[in-house]
Amino acid sequence: MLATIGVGSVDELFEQIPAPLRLGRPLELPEGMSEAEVFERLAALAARNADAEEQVCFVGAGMYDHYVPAIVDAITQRSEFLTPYTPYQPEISQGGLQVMFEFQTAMSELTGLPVSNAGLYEGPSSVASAGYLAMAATKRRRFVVSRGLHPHSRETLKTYAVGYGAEVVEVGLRDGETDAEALAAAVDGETAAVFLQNPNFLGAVERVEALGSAAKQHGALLVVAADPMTLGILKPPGECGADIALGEGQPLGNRLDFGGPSFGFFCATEEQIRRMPGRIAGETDDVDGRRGFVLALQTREQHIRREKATHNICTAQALNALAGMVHLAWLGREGFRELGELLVQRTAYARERLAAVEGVELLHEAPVVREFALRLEAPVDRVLERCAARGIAAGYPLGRDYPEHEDGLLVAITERRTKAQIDELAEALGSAIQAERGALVANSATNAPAEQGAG
Amino acid sequence: MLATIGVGSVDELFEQIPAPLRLGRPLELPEGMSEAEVFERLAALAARNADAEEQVCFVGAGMYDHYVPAIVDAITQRSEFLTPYTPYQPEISQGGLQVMFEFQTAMSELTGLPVSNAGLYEGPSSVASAGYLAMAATKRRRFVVSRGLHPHSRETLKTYAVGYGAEVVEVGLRDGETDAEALAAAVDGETAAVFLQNPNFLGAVERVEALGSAAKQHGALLVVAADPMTLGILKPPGECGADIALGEGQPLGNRLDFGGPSFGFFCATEEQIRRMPGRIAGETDDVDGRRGFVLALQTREQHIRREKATHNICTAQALNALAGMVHLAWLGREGFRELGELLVQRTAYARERLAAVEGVELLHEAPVVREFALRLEAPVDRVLERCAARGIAAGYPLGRDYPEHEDGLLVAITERRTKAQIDELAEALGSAIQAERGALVANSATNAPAEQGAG
Amino acid sequence: MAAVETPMQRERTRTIYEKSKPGRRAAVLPDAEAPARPLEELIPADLLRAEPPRLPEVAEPEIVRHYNKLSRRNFDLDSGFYPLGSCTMKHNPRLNERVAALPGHARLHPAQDPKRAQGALELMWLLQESLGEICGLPHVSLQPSAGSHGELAGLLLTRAFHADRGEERSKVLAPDTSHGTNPASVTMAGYEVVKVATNVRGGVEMDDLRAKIDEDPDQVACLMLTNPNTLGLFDENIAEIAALIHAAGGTLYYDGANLNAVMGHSRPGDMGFDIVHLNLHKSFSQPHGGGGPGAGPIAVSERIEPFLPRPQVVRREGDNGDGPSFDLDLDRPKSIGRLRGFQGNFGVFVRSYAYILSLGADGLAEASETAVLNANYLKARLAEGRAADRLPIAFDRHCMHEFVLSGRPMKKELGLATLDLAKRLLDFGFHPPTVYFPLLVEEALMVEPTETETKESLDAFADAVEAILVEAEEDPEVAKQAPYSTPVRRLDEVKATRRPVVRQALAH
Amino acid sequence: MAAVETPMQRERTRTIYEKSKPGRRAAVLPDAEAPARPLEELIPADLLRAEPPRLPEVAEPEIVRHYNKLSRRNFDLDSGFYPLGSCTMKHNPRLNERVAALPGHARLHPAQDPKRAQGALELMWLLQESLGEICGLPHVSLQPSAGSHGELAGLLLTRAFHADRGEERSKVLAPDTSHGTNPASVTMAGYEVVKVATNVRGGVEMDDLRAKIDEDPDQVACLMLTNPNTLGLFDENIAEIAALIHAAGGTLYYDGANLNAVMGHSRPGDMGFDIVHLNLHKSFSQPHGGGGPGAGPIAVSERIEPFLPRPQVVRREGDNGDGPSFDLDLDRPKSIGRLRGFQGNFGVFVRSYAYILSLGADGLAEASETAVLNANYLKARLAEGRAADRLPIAFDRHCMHEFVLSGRPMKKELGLATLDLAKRLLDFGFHPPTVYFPLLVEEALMVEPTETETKESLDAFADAVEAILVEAEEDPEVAKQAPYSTPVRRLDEVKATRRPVVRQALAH
Ligand SMILES: Cc1ncc(COP(=O)(O)O)c(C=O)c1O
Ligand SMILES: Cc1ncc(COP(=O)(O)O)c(C=O)c1O
Repeated sequence: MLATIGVGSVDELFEQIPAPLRLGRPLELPEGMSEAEVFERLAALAARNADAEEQVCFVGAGMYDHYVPAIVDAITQRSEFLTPYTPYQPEISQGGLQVMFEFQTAMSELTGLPVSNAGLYEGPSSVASAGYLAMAATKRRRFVVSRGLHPHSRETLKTYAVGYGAEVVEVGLRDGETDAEALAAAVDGETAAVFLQNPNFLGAVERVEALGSAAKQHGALLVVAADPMTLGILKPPGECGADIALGEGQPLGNRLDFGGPSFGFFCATEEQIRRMPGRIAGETDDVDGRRGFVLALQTREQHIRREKATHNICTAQALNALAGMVHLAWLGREGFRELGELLVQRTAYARERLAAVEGVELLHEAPVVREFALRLEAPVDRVLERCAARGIAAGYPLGRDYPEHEDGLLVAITERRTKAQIDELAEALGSAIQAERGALVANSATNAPAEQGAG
Repeated sequence: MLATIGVGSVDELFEQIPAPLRLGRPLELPEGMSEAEVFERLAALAARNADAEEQVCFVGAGMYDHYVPAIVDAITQRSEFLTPYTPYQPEISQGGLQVMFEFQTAMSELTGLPVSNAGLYEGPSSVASAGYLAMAATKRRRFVVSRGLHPHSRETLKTYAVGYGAEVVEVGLRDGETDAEALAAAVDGETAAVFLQNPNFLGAVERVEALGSAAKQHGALLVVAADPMTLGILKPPGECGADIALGEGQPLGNRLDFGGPSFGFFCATEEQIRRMPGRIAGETDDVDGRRGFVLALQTREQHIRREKATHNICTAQALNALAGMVHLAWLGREGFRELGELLVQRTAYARERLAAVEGVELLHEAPVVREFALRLEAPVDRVLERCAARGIAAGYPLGRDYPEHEDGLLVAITERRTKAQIDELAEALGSAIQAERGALVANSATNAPAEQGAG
Repeated sequence: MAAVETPMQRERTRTIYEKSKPGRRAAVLPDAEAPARPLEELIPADLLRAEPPRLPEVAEPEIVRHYNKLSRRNFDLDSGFYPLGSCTMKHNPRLNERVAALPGHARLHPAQDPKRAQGALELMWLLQESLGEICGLPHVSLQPSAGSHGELAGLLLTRAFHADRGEERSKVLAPDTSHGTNPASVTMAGYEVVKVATNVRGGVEMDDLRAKIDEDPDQVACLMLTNPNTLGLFDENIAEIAALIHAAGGTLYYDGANLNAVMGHSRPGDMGFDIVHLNLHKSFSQPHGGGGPGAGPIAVSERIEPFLPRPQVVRREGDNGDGPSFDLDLDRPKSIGRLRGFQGNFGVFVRSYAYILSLGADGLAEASETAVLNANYLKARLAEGRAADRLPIAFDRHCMHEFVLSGRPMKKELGLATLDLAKRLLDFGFHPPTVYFPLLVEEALMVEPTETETKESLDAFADAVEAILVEAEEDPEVAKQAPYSTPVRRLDEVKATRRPVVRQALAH
Repeated sequence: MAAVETPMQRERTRTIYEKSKPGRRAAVLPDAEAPARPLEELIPADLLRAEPPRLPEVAEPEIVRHYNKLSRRNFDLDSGFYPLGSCTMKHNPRLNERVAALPGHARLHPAQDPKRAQGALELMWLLQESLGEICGLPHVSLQPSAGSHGELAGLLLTRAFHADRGEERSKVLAPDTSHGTNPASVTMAGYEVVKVATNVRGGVEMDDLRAKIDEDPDQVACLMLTNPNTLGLFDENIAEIAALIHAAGGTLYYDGANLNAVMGHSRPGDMGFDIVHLNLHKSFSQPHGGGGPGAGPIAVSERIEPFLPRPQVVRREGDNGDGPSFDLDLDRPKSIGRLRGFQGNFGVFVRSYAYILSLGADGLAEASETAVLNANYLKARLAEGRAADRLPIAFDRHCMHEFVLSGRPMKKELGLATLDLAKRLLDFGFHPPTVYFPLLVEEALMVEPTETETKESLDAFADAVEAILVEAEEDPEVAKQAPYSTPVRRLDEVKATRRPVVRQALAH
């Protein structure tokens, strides 16, 4: 090969790099390893994580321990889906393009909005993208955001806003729900968009339609972040006046993966179609009249419009969106609704069961679907330690993000959490709280088992 | 659909079953379960097995804890290989048929024999099939079998022999190797075949050529059972005068699976080609002259010849043979030899290291490749208990099959067994033996940890 | 027809050996971590191999491409309708692959101390219990590796059973409709096959059966039967048949390949059978893998139990309060012994047990109902069209899970052999039915849709058959030259057997 | 050409919704195990959905068939050569999929207490360290989800960096060869793009750069560069460029999409860059998944570190003798904040770390060597044939890992546009190179073979290009109408944008 090129060595080819910029030493990294050794090494690291097999997982906060059906892996692991690039050559990418089209259809159905893209990175950055769209659509630079919106979404929106230059105003919660009056007061003629989440971060089902009216009045867009698993039973954002509905797609066919990769979904009204971020597949036909699919509306995109693009996204999360689509097809129309109902019923049981525990009370009484907030009469972190030692991840400590709820615990339910496990959680919470109250005794007891939990 | 059939109900269709023979009650089985529940149920059962991840595995005895490269799963799990039936329609089965052809080529290479089939059930039943072939080929009904042949193979051969009416004579071992004189004495003009295993069950590399001469003299077939992983370095059976070379294929690309499914390989001389058991793929071409593959020599098979077939096999283990082929391709010519050498080097280290342990001595001094036999100066089962409690499956207790070796332990090495693990085994064996000798103290100590091991 | 080659036809296939280049490889191995001594020091030189075997030398990317490409040259159950009679090509749930791959199953050594394989042994025991209940027979051995292995086991059990009573019998009766493995197994087990005729209803011809028995009752070792039989028909005389065989002192063997028709509806044990084999790769959803793996467990009656293969999985009640435990019982003096190594195809047991758990009692019964419904619907749909005359049903009654057509008129009237129809079906994207079996039906076409097919696939198949018959009325040559769209077209099978090329010639 | 349709073309595609039948389903769900109360009791009726969403109603076998069938309508990296410039379509080791799927990774909740996610945090820390060493920059954040996300992060870091010194700058310089995401990110970050020209050697035109800086040095926030750039050429003036930008007070941003050319050979940090993004889905073997997922970690210099996104994975030395521990550091007052939820695309980190462990220091350097060798070899092979005149190399020097050809002569002389060549390549079984990028090269064709391709595939590709040029000399129409053998032929993209149909119309 060197002869064909006309050089004596590969080094010659690297001579275009100025000598002082050549590293001239090996990287300070370990030597290469055999496949078996790499496997053992990573298995050893994985063994030091307390995953949902090792600890019964009642943690949610945006990502949930749902059961991912086996066909999702079987299909997403096929080379033909796993290894191609973004479908720039539609003639040889019909599989991926049709999946996008089917996915867009499903997300439009779920959200009740006519336009969906093929997916974005994940939830919070999708919220920030909605802000960018709203600015372009309204030529305004002010966002009014409910504190019921996921803390990560709020922070990400702020990070982006610093860049594209917008102001973010937060509106608090009352009894678990977004404070309607405060919201109405905050929205004005300069407001580009109002951001809500439903169910909100505390699990409460919001009165989206009512809350949204403030946005409508002032010509601001209504952006609703939704948990897709609740859209089988909750009124779709599109029917509540949302201009944009988006969210974290993980509950649909994606594993927890310590937070990613998953996907974000993003749906909007027809008016916004040419301002949408991300890839969009469209139906068309070929020269012989055969039905086919292509990337539509590419005139929005960076590879065509460069600095004038409506967004900078290129590589997104296509494979994760496929997983979501397969999961939805597996559940099917009836199954999807049933799963929603199952979550409501089990969660209602869990909420009552836990509220009845001594030292535990509800943080709010608002209706919920699959997650709810409690108030504990003992330090939350200590209680979590004790539960962890018993092999239970009891929930998400609200103090992490809500100073006003230092005593708050957010508990999530999936179809994997059995009644028996819920009862066990109640038992564990109860005794942990008792122990914590009973001072001294506690201290000695905790640490030891706590370590164990870490293994 | 019922209307088209012209019945009022499905029950009508079952009326052809005489009423008294209809069950008329539900089966006494649990109700159906959701996928998530079935998964949890089976995961709970699996958790009660001490697999090679939970216990460092030095057990061999025919099946070995090799590392199966990830591409083996990726390829064997493709629907196109996983779900079709035996390739009766060659035009739409070229993938599977070509794999068989490639597999046959590889096994011929390994064994040094020109004809290979596409695989049989597994090792021991392949031995029994060789007996059936030998009877047909020699019109004789007497088998001379080395006790170095896997105990399961010997027993399976006897089971089959009762059926097709043959006598099985065993020849003992001396210093770990087949007793050459006893073998020579046992073979006569009525002998259909002589059965050897190389390396034999005690791990010893046999002098196959020398031992086989007895068979040649009397016109008996020489059948050699081989561990395929040793054929990168050991002289192939075909070059040692074997008429048939066969064995357990598990070490090639197949997981342990508590004993199956794996595959058996079966190679022979040209003379035997029309007496071979199992499927054989052959190269040919289609009507346009395109190269293709078909099931060849079907005139041997049950679906054509029925009672005159050379064997009764129909469904075999095609997918497992594919796994074997992919593993061999992954190793490649050099890698396969290197792996053999690696096994020899590590095993030599382990053998010396363990023989140096107080209370341990070599059961035989014969050359070995990847497995060797020890003699322990303490009850083997008790010693194994203690090692198990430390998370080590120390080996296979020879007493199970060789009353003459009640104190024998068979230790196997794979590329997954590191030097560190071998040293740990030495340490564990040593202290276990000391403890067992030190009477009393021992008894109390064992049981508790033993339970743990079972978890 | 298609003068132009399809893309797949155009690319001539090459083997992995033909893609090999010296020095290439995929594997990286750990180093020995031990003093590297010359091999000859450890193993006598004359026992060593001179040259490494000429395995392919290919890097990982090309290996993956090669086998992925080959996979696309296969038609599979997940590609379309696969009505291969007698093979029960039903959907293979992916859940089963997932649970089989759990390390607790996949990396469990078969020689592990039973104390530390309690989960695996309990699973096997639970599967034994389930299969016993499904068959209506109390004792089960999971050991046989496939159906034909189960048949051999059954015949060896029969021999042991008779030997135990001091008898030796030489004949095994089997209907002329029986599957090829039955007579082949009979021969392997050292018996002689006696064919029994089939009556006009497609069942056993009773007079012939009596005659064959009466010839020499003491020599009748066994009758092997499939019920429903390979015509897809349930033999109504089964009770009487059982009585006759038992009166003669023989055993009654049930070839369970067709169990998919009667799960939860009728049980071989209740029909009077002594020994049953099941094909877990048929009725219990183990993927066929292009020719295995499978498993052929056997269920037997009390009188056969003592002879079951060794080892047997047993449940032991826990003493002093602790729960039951499971073990491998090797101490079985009357056992016929082992049929293979270790405990059987455990990975298959995991899949089939997961399948049984998933469906449950009702699900299994419903599966058989749908299988029978689908078969009868497709049979009726075909009878609505040209198939009625060209491809008449061999025995015109309701069928169970499959049915057999005869291509005789089609051949006579259109010059189209069953084989031609089968090959033409390939162009329509279907796997053809089983052809030329059972033997007693001329130009036989054996159709088994299974319960996991939709009405749409059944209709599409019926339409395709109709279309082919119409086409043939105009020009039979089209089908006779078929297929056209497959990766390769009709292959020369005679050549492959006359001058067999069974391996690649490799350069040194 | 091909009048007859290929089998795949013949079967018109249907969506999963068109295969839906009311009442069908795959899922069986556990029962609620709780008193079933009417929903309205728990959630106000006016907040409930009237009708369940019209998701497809299909049973599992048909779902598997549907998506398997769709998969076969994709060309993928495991099907053949995929020289898509700038995308680094290198082999994706399956080991990485296996380790990413371990329950300890796959089922780890992102909000798990760091104390109980030590393995995951250590893996992230180790990956940060490795990437830092590869980039020659001390600090790494893994948070960005892809390259463009990393670019945005880098620009926000630049803004924060300047703000921290009380500056506000408005301009970001970028060469006209830059990738589309660069200018798009600049706009999103609230900056204005200033284009810098390219010189005759394919590098930055220094005079133009100076001019653009001098216009208003205080407004120069950043220069975004790819090196080697999108022409596959290493900019020899990089040191001077860095000096100029730094002198003006701007930051230097490295678009790491082309890192595959220089791993272990040259480091952005040593070139003077302040901020680098890497595409783990390019240089570090994360499969592209048909458009993601990927990850775009950023490596930065000391002066940028304080502004890195939150949270940051940190290593804490263990006190009193116990080993180090790992944690998520949220207390970063100067941080630009979060760019997304939780910790980033962890599953991608696992794959890329496994890749780095597999190759090691030498392996990575060798990978880049082979990538550069392959590119130069293919470039030379093409130059031996008609491509020399019809498809001349845009800048005739040794390239790094990729090179750009211009189809201008081909278009003028044969009337064949680069697009036609690309489409015709599909019939030859190749994925075409990137076309019409970079913009400054007319009829551009951007070829990146990567290190995991064999000489045979490179030769086959060169031969195909030659064959197409020969064919075009006889009859350019053949290529202009291409492709012929793909599942569909050229599609009407204009229609899809003019009258977009972006979802299935569903019946009620
Ligand atoms: C009726 C019948 N009996 C026996 C067998 C043999 O079963 P196996 O292929 O598992 O050996 C089959 C399957 O081919 C069959 O259809
Ligand atoms: C040169 C260059 N820069 C940036 C990007 C954007 O990376 P990503 O697709 O990960 O956002 C790409 C990939 O498309 C690229 O080729």
